[in-house]
Amino acid sequence: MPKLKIEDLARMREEARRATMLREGAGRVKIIVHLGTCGIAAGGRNIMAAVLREIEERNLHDVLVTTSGCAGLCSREPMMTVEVLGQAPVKYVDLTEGKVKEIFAEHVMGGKIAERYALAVGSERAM
Amino acid sequence: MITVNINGVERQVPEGTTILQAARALDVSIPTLCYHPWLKPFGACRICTVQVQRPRGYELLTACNTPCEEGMVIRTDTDNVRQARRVVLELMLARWPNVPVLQQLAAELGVEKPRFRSEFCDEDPEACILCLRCVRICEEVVGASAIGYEDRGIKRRVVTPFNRESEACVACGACAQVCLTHHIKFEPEDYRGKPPEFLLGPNTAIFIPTPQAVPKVPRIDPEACIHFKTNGCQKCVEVCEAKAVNHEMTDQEIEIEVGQILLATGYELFDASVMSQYGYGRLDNVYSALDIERMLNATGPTGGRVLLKNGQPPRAVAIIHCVGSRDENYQRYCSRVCCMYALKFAHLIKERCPEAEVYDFYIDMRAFGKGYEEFYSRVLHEGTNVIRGKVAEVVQAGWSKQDEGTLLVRCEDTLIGRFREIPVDMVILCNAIVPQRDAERVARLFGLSRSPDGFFLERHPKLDPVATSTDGLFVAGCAQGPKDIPDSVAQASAAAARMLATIAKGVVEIDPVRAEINEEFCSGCRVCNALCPYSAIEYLADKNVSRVNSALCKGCGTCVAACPAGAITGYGFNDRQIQAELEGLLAVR
Amino acid sequence: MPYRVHCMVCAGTGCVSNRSLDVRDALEKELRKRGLEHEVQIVTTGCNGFCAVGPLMVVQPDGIFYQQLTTKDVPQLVEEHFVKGRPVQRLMYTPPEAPAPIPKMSDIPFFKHQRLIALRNRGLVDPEKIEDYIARDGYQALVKALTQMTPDEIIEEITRAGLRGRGGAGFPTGVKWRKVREARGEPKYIICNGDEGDPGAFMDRSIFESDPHSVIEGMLIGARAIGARYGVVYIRNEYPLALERIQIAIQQAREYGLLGENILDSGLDFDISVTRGAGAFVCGEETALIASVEGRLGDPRARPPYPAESGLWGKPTCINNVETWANVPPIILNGWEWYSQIGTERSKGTKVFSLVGKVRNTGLVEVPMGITLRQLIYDIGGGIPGDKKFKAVQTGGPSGGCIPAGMMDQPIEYVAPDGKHEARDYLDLPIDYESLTEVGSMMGSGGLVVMDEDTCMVDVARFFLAFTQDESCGACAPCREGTKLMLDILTRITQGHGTMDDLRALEEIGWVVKQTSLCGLGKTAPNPVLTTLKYFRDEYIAHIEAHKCPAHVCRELNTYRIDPVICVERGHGCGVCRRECPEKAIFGEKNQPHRIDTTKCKKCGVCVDVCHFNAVIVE
Amino acid sequence: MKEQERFEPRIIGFLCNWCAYTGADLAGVSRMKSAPNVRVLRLMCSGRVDPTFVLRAFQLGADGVLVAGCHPGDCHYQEGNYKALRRTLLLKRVLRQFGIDERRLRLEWISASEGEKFARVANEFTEEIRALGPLELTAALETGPALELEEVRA
Repeated sequence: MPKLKIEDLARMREEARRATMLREGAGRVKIIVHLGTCGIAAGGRNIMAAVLREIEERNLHDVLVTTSGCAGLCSREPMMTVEVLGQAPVKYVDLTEGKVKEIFAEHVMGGKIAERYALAVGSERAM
Repeated sequence: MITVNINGVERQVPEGTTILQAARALDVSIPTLCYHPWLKPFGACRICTVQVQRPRGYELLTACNTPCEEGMVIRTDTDNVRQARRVVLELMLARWPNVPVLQQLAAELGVEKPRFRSEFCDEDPEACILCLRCVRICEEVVGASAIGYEDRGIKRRVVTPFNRESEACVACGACAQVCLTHHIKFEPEDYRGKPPEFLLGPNTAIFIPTPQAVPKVPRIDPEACIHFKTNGCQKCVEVCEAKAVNHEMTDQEIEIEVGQILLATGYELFDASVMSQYGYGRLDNVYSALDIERMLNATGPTGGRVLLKNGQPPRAVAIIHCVGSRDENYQRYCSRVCCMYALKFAHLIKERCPEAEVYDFYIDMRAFGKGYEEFYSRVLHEGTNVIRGKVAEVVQAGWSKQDEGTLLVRCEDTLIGRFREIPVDMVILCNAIVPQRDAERVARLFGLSRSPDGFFLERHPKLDPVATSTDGLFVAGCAQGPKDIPDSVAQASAAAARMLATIAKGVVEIDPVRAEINEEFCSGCRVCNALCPYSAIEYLADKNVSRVNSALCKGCGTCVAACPAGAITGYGFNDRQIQAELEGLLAVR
Repeated sequence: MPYRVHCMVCAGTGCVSNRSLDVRDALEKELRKRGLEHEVQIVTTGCNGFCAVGPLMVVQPDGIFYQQLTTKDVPQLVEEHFVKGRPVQRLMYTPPEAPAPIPKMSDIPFFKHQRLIALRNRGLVDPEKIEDYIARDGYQALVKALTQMTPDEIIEEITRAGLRGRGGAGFPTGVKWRKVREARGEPKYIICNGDEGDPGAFMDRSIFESDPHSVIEGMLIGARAIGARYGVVYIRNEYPLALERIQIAIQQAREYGLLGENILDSGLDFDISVTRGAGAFVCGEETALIASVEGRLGDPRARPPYPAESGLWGKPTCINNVETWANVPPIILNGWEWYSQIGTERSKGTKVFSLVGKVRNTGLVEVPMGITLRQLIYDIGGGIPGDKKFKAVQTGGPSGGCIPAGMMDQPIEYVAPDGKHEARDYLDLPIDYESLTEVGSMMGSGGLVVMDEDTCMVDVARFFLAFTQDESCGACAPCREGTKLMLDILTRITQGHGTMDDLRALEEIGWVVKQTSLCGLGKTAPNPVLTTLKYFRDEYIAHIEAHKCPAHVCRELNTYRIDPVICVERGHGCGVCRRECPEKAIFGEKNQPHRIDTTKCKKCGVCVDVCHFNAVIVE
Repeated sequence: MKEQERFEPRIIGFLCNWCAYTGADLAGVSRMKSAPNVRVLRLMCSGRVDPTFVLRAFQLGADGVLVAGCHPGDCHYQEGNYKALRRTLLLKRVLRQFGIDERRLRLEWISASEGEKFARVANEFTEEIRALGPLELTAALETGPALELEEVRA
């Protein structure tokens, strides 16, 4: 290891921020992928993978991804809820990997809800 | 300087003084146990506890190692202090009830009966009370660090490493000296090879050899002094006001230009152990004359009392003359002095042990000096048994109880013609007087020859007894032959007179006999230069001739005989004189 | 693939001994089986403090707290929580008398009342990875100290913050640093005292195991402030895991150039060496510790000179406790105002206590100074198990004292911060250095032993005194002889041979040992005895006069009797006790009441243990 | 040979002053009987004995020459006796050339205390010379055997 300079410390801190933010449960956006039995059956795992891929590509570290059980709408699976801090959570239904990409760009990054795929706004509190 | 208040008395003390030192300066008494002026304060016993006022109440501190601070208020006599010291002492008495130093302190502090008894109680009055003064002095002052302590808590003990004899110990006895309870003993075993009873004075490292020592000043014994072993200590340097102690001094060889030398190197006593029949060095209570001289001396090991090895006065003493003198196998000459000091011994032993029997074995009683014969008859009247006969041997008696420890002297009593065996407790041998062991070397050093008995040869036994064949070299006393004190003194005065005479004359006449080189004949071959033992002949390079330095030339004539050119004439013994002598000698048939 | 979940598996000594590492391995295998190993990261952390319910795991970011995990629970846990996202109720912590389990760690009362400064990173960082520490603002305080503050400013910051030594004496750290800085002599040393000899205290161990770098950073800042060239971490050899983690941390710090020459190009040269304690309690005392580091026999020496002027190798040395060093970085980073708001008027900041003894939630807690004993024992500790009555609490380990609960009617005078005099009973006493000393105990390292009615105070006093007596170095007479004599007296009392003037002797000897001993060990050894004598004198008298031990702990004083009614009705004279009694002192037939022959009875208590119907009465 | 005509050898004794001469004196003082044939010539040191003196002595009719000095190491002048030893050994060869029997020249170490030794040497030497008979030097000169150079050098 080369001898550290002060700047190196700062850089390392930034790099590791992602992990620690996650550990402290702090984040700007929270995405919940519903993986109840029906969700999984409907391909929820692929949606989860897609979401994670998006995060990786954009190298985000303030987006929290968790899973939850069945939301009750088995017919519209796979589903996910996107909740930007301070705004009402939005539930998206009948997702495909492509849709996930669009939602990510418009809502997660742009902050504008992708109406066309949204089912309902402001259902149960996720945060 | 800082001001402190001890028991109400204000006092200025230098920075860094401990409370104990300040108190002692005000002669306020504070008891101490593990404190020792030479050692760094350690604070093991806590007996020196005193009370120091604090903003919120008081604090009990140990006086020996707490430095004074500005404005400190100290009380050494409050109830708390007394109670603390008393209970600490009771705790120690619980463990070591019979240690005198603790009992004495208990009496002072008013502790009647110790209330507690520890499970590890040790009744021994000389128990170790773990004050660690010994360990500290060995490390801080002696610098040998030979002892330490092991284990912890109640099981702590002072030991040498691994409880084995420590090589680091320099046997200086410092630990024994500072031990409060004499738990550490120090016996000077066979010190420097001589049996302890014949030590010349105390065996501490710095001492005055004997009260009559000349000069009467202390001397350092490098073998016993710690400084030479561990480079530590030097307490003597600190305490000597005159700052006269200097460990760096060593024997120095001083060269003094002198005109005349008096050889008064004295004699040595014949080693009687060589004559095994007398058992000197083998049997107890067989002493040589010098040993008894030492014992009779008031400052000697026994303070003048005549004692056997077991400390009892003897019931019978045998004095044997001519041990090694007048003897074919050892010294054929008579040592002259033995008879008289033998009688002196008889007289003194009679005086100091009135009921003791004294037997004196002689061949011929030579009471030759002035008043000597009268002394001899007086000693006879005092009841000394005198037996004429050379003692054959001295053996250890002792097959029966009452013979225990006695000696049997076997001899033939020539006056009554019978063989006798006399039981005695002590035997005194009158050893012969023999030349000093290094007489050979000294003689050669001075170019002096020795008489057949080994003593230095005087120029003439009758006409010039104190001079030697070498001018300016004189001899006196036993170095020239056995003699007693009156004769030695007479000779010494004679020699001194002779020397002073020469000095008074102011001029030294040198012998006319010496060599001289005739420079015309000298061919500069330089044979004579290397020849001369006194290198009195120097070579003059410019004149290419040699020349004799008349002051150095002793006139031996060796060069005269060796000169190929016959250029050197020896005054007093020149060639023509010798030729004439030859002619004279051979002229008659 | 970035991780979305971090499983913080506790790897403190407590949990590791409960096989938390097996749980981790099972978890790893299960995740790989379910193909989740790239989404869920497993992190082994230091001790979280709640040792009573180990092995435990916290799932972040959800903050779900799982406890008493076994390898068998792992498949269900992975299935439910990680695959389906449904936390498993069964494995959560349910506080006593609480209706339902509490999922979130922050809501659990044991954690809620705590305030973490020294243990700020516990459970959140992997102690063996410096990156984790750096991620949580690690070494930022050092950067600030090196670049924006002069050594004097650092010392000023610590002084104004009011940080005091956490080793037990509570000496103001700022004052100590200033004295060492101004002392003459080079090089200067700083020492981290991790000897922690008190039985029942394990806060230093926990700090080393969960967050070793905070200690290193604290020492670096101290070195800068004092101008010290070398640092020594003195750690008990009985803490193998902590030793390993501090050595790894030091090695990593050296590799990153945070130890050695010209650290962070600031010109500071500083390095740390580790010295292992040889197991002597007395080596917790600073001068004995120095002797031990120098390789000499660990004996304390007289002071002055204090280590600040002449310590290690005769040079100025600053010795602080592990917890004290761990407090330094947060103070420097957040400033002294933030720190001085926490705690009481005279004792600032927080204190780590090891809550042990007769309390439900035994473990390690870091609480702000000023918290009351009641909060500590009941709110955090979860009260006394087995509905036994709370009797007393012992603070400060063998050097501390016992504080009774039962003195309700004799409240003590308490001066509140606003100067109002209040009457409070002991339990509501805010804990800080001065308050504990006033009631005869002391803060000490922070050991807090809760005792219930089944504890015999005389036996407790004897236990603690036996410890200090055995650990006495034996150099000074009062401690060496005094503790031994007091121990013999106490043993006699517990065997029923005590007399009344034994009590006076205990007080007298106790006073002398406390006043005149050379070092801290001796000065505090009598505290347990003196405080139990002061507050529980009646128990001593019971032992002496009535020859009875109220708590039935001192066996020689107990008498055993079988209740005939219970024996027959409930036990039908089963005879289990008759068979098990080693002395064959119990007689009786089937369905008949059994009887104990008191002459033969050796009072071993086996019958009490084997009887299922509690028919044996102990008086 | 009748009593009075018995050949009385004439022996010259070169005695060193410090040892040999004193030894001789001691012999006298101790009343030891020794042959009067040795006619004593005192020199400061045996080193002073010049080979020519010995030759001169033989020439003047001496039948034997005794040179007596201190024991090696005892010499009052340190090394005189060593020089005498060297010269005597060489001189013995020269005597052979002159046809003089080398036993007529004898070197002895006699210390001041060896009076008895001086007497013994004197008696022995006298008998030895008596056995050799008188030294007719002039006759020997003519008839003496001529020595080869090598023999001299050996």
